[in-house]
Amino acid sequence: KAQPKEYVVAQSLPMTGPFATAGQLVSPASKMFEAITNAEGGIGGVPIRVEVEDSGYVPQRALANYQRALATEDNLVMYFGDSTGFMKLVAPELKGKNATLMGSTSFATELANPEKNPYQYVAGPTYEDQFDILLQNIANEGGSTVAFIYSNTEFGRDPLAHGRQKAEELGIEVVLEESTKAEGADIPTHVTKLAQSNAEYCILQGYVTGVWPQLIGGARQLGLQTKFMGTFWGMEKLIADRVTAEAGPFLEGYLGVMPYRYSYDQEDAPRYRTYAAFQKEHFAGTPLENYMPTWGIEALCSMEIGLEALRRVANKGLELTADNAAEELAGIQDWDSGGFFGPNVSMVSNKIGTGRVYQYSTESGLFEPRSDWLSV
Amino acid sequence: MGQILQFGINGLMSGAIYALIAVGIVSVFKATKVVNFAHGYLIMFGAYFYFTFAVLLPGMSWAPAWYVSWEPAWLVEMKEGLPMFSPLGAVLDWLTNLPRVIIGLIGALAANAVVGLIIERVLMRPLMGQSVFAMIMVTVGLISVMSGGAQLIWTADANYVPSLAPNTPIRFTLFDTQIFLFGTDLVNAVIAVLLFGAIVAMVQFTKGGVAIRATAEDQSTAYSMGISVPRVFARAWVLASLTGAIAGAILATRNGVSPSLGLFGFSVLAIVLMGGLDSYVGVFIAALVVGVLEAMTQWKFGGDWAGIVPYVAVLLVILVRPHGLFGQKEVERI
Amino acid sequence: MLKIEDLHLSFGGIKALQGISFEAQAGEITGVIGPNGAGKTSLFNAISGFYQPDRGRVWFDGRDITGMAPDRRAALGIARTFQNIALFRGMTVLDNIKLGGHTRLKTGLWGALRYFGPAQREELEFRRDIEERVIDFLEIDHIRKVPITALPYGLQKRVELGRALAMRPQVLLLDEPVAGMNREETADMARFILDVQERFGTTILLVEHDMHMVMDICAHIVVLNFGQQIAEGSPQEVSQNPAVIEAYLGAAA
Amino acid sequence: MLSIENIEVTYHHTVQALRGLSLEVPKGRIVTLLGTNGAGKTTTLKAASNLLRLENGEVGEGRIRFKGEDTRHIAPDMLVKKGLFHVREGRRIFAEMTVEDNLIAASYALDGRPGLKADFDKVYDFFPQLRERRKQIAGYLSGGEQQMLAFGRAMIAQPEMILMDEPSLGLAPKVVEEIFETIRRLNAEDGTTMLVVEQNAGVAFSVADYGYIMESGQIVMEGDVPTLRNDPDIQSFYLGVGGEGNVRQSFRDVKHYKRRKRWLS
Amino acid sequence: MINGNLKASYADDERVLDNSYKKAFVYGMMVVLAGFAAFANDYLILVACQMGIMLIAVVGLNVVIGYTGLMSLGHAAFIAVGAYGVTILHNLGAGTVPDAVMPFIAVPVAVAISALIGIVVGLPSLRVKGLYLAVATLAANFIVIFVIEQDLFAPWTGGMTGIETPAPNLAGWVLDDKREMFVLIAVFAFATILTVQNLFRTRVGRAFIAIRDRDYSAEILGISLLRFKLTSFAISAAFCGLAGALLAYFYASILPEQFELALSLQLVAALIVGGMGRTMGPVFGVIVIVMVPEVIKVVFGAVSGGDPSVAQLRAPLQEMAFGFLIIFFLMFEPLGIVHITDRILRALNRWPFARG
Ligand SMILES: Nc1ncnc2c1ncn2[C@@H]1O[C@H](COP(=O)(O)OP(=O)(O)OP(=O)(O)O)[C@@H](O)[C@H]1O
Ligand SMILES: Nc1ncnc2c1ncn2[C@@H]1O[C@H](COP(=O)(O)OP(=O)(O)OP(=O)(O)O)[C@@H](O)[C@H]1O
Ligand SMILES: [Mg+2]
Ligand SMILES: [Mg+2]
Repeated sequence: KAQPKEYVVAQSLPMTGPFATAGQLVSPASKMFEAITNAEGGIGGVPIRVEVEDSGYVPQRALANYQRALATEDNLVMYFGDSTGFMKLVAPELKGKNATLMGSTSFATELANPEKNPYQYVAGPTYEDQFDILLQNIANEGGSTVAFIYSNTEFGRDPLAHGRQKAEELGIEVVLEESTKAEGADIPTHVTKLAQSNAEYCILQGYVTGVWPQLIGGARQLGLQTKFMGTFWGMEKLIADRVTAEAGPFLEGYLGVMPYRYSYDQEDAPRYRTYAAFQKEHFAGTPLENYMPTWGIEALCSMEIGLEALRRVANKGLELTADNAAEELAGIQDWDSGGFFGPNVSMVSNKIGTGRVYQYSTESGLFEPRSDWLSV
Repeated sequence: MGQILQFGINGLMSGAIYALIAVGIVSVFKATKVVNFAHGYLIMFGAYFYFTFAVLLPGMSWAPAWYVSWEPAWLVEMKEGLPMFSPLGAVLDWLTNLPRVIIGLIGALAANAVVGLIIERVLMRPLMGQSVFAMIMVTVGLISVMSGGAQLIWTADANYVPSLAPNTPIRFTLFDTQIFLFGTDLVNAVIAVLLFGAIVAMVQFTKGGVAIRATAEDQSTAYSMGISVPRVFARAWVLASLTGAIAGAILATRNGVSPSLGLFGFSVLAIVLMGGLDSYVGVFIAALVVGVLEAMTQWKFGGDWAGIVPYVAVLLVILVRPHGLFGQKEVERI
Repeated sequence: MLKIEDLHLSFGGIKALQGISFEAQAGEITGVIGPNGAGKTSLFNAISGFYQPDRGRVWFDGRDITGMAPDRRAALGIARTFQNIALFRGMTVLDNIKLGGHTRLKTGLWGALRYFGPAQREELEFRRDIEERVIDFLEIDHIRKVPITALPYGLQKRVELGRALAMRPQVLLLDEPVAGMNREETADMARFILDVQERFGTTILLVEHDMHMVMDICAHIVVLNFGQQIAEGSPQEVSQNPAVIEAYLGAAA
Repeated sequence: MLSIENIEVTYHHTVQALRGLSLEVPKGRIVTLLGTNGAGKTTTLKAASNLLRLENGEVGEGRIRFKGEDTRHIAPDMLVKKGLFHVREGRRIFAEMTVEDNLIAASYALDGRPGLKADFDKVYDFFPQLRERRKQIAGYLSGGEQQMLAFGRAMIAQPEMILMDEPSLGLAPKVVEEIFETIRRLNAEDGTTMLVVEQNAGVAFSVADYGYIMESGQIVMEGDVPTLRNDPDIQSFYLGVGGEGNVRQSFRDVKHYKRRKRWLS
Repeated sequence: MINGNLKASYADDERVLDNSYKKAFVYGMMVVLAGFAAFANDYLILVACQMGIMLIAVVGLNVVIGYTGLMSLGHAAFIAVGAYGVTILHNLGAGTVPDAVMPFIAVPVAVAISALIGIVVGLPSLRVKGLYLAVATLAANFIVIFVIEQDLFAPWTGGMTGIETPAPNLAGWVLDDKREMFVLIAVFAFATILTVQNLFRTRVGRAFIAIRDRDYSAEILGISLLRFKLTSFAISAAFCGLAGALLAYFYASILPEQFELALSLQLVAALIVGGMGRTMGPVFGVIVIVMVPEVIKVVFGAVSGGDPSVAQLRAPLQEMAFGFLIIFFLMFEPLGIVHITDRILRALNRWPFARG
């Protein structure tokens, strides 16, 4: 059969809406991915084209984008979605000719479920895994009480039940479980409750740009000694820096789990160096010149994994169907990610259960490693 | 017991701010029979203007030093060696920010007033004397226009602003439970209540009151009584946007600035109807009640439940008292 | 036909009606006159079930309807027009008049949703009826499809009468039907009212401040003042009555 | 005082209500404007008091002058303050406000005019019912009481000129006389100029000096009252006298098929 | 007045398509749609389906707002009830009831439930008017969504994470393809419009309008406010429920947030733009409300050429356009698009006798 003249990788990104910052920094990264991939021979010699659509972080819009892509692009080989909501909305649609290999910004536990749908995968540890890593870390540091504060969204609730039981295993007492509005939460009340629970550690889940900084700020002003921890979406340097700049050094000592290296940690990360070179050249004068935000890293990692799977299909000389791709994806073992992750990693039930604890320092404005690479 | 007190106080403090937001809705309604569904977004604009004048502009390269921060020698040396986040530190930080805070507030008031005037002049006045329903639905359309506009101008990311008052924590023990309060929240609440009182006094106890009610009821007849209807309209909207600006600034300091601030408008709308669209007293009470209820729910059930408190409350009240706690008679049918 | 018995009605302090009793003879035009605020409209409201009287009864051909809801009374055949026109401004003349027939039609929700079949048959039957009995009768066939808002006041009054007639009323309450009309239009309206009485033998209660008309067309007149009934009788008697002249007519009579 | 020079009025850019209408109200006089329904009387008054715009109507051709000043660009409220008060058709009281507040609202017309203060007692003396109900919500007043209130507002405003739209609407005969008595008095004592739109030509003529008759947007006849009184058409169509030997014919004798006379056509 | 349609009998006069242009338009539409179903590309079908579903909902909304004059800002709630209704019923019935008959049970039941909830939400309308009602319905919307999201009901509703929906199997015909769904939706859309049209040729419909214009005198005419206000709410809720049911069938899964205030406002906007209280209002309204963002999208793609820094302006602009659309019509064409088409029709009618 004839080789198509190009393969299409389509994305829904929140170019607008609450996570616009993320989307707007990721979309150039996608262009970079396109360029670099094609420079390296595309997929089995066929170049790829990356199409970015705005979703405004509204699942239905993302769904519409996907359906449009399906209807208009004949060689759609990989899709990158931008919310757990979308991934779940679209999952049942991924059947027969409507199926596509699909990564996303989400670490939702449900997505790592090859039986239910083999096409979607998580480019790192699920939120539950991330909670495990954090709780493990607390245990190691000899902590005994923890509070969970989470946004009242499926994103916020995802790992709770699991975290509760894990904490119990580790003999850590969960002294407070507080749900807040995702935006515009009633900070004083939440902080008061935290204060009254006087937990040593507090894990924040389900926030990106809002709420968690105010919570931490409030706690600090009340003079609480609680140590705050976050998961992937609470670990972005740019946000941390902005908070520090606009509201003060609240985040000193803030801890969190992050599956990947930060982009400034490049010695053992050849892939990062490739990116860095490209960024220097093409993104001069933008925030991306010397730094790739965690969101970009995540998207890149997700696409690299998908690409890996697709290339394996191509190398076998098979057609790039979703099913072939899914099969190869599941087969990725002991893979050298080129530096995203410390060690070589494997796809276990469509996720990669590896990550590391970092701590933010307001002076350096950097997240610095606080643990070794942990796998769960 | 102490707990109840703690959350009661928190509730009252947010209730006061609801009241301040509500006053804008009530004022416009009293003068024009228009319920401004977009009031929350007017507030959002107020917040963004505060952010612009207190954070963005000082951040500019050309911003004069005195604007960016105020650091006289004595202040600097007082700061020396203070532990991070000490109460005194909070006060000093606030002093440093004072220029930005003041200019921010002034800027927000001015800019928001302009927005209010534009809305009145361009959207409301042409419909004057014609369909109230149209005016109300126009405000519904405004929701999209304003939230879209805000994203266009300021993008949608959350931002943080300096607080209006020193954020010294207040701690004391009551019924042997620790009570925690934030300095700024207390101050904000006080500001809100004072403003509310002032406005009510202004509208209620002046001959202006009659003109306002006359205008609301029948604009063309009010005209033929020698009442300057456009002026009444304009004043109401300016009043709304000014209170909106303050409320916006306060909300911004509490939750940061983001387009989602606009959503406050809806729960406050519920509060307003619960109190009775045209009754300041009723609305004030409703605001405090809802504030407290929310805090209590927050305490007992958590954030998600707190979210719908206003709506459940308004439904219950309306079923028993169709025109709210203190509402007058029939409202314009739309 | 319609019997009012010691009717009392008050709003807070204001006593709108204090012991009104009279009987409107079947097929006659009974006038109700009195100074402004005497309680005439209130009386009508009490009859059509809008206000509940504090005391007293309303009998509709031998049957006590005092406690009945307004729509039920309408169904019995009590129609009225309003002091200040209460037509449905959003609709055409035809639809307004059709509405009068609401209680006479049977179509239920399901029939209505289906329309074709019984509903349609009923509608067409009803249409024919009002065309002949109301629209032609009131000489408003030329404005059938005209929206109310586009009509001058005088015609609106006539349409309102038409809507009442569409109910096939046995009792018709007219509240100031010729207010704001000039002599000529008044004459027409008077003519129509008389025709209604002659042709359908409807019992009519008429509130009006135009004495010429009242005196000309009423068989019997009741006079109210401050909610009390100060006189009753034939036009001649009433117009001679000094109390009435003092309270109401003034030098004009 | 008020002069209207052949104005054209259209509503919603479609319905033409006035076609080149002109009339003149000299200072200190009472002029009456008669006409069938829909002739355009109310429209004329609304045009004079600049309220048309609020009903999406506009004065195309023509000019309106009040005290020599072109009113086109004077806001309605300013016109009132200059002394031109309009008693609207159909009462138009503020139904949700108390009787007293209705009067207070009218006192806005006084702002900016020197030496005048609202005199509520004068109104209450004139309409005792209103005094009893001063604290009552005006919407609950009876039709006639509302008419009284509307008139009372005009008295409060103490204007130099009143445009009066069907003041007798729905009033008891006695009150009608009284109202027209006051019109006469206001005119005689305060020298208030009046333009009175009436259906009840009889009473209108009893106070007016001069009259206009209009039909479908135009003046079809004018003259001083005595002349009008004796015009046979006026007698049959507005006064209802005529037929055999100038006696008022009973409504019972009126027949449908009586031909309707029209000045035009 | 000269015009193109003089009637021979009352029956003719009562007709809906009372002139050749309307007839032509309606029959034309049917043909066009048939062709569309056959030849349009997948994406157009997709958009058309969304339109059809929205149309049914707006027609329902029109009954309450446009004809009965009861303001509602919460009708998305009924759509939610319909959508979740069928889904839950399907899941409950799975196994016991054969799939081929399931829809014939699930849809009617779900619609009935919506109607019932409609009556409950409508209850305040007996005592509350205008704004109070608007906010009451708005509150109801928030509450319904809240209930759906509650963990307590999550086993049935799927809570916040949403739930998978079934593909309808109409007596063996499985509509798992959007194109097939389109046919189904189009049929239902036509049916609803026709039904409402008929409704307003009878006393029931007239009663609604009477209540809209001034309910107290409606009562004098023997119209029971209680009965008809609730009926009106029930009918419109039922239609929205139907729309919801189709929506559930159309998408492979649904999320609570699909049914939030934004959707309610969209419905109202469509109604305003199209023209309230008119049969064709919803049709035009929905077309505009759905198409305008699509058009902007296309145009923008053309000018921006995929440059992300420009592309990020699109969504806000779309949102603003949506708002301006509402405002524009309220200010310059309050009677909506139908009023424009009316004028055109009138002109056509009189032509060549006179100018419209
Ligand atoms: N709903 C109400 N609330 C309070 N007072 C009322 C109400 N309805 C009527 N009234 C009072 O009752 C009295 C009688 O009113 P009603 O309308 O019956 O007078 P009327 O005889 O119709 O006068 P008119 O000839 O001017 O219409 C009036 O003084 C009025 O103020
Ligand atoms: N707001 C309006 N919109 C459209 N047409 C109007 C409006 N007001 C009046 N008209 C039309 O203008 C014409 C004159 O109306 P107007 O009210 O001035 O007559 P009128 O002489 O006052 O009648 P009446 O004796 O009933 O008061 C009528 O044909 C009427 O239909
Ligand atoms: Mg009366
Ligand atoms: Mg008039």
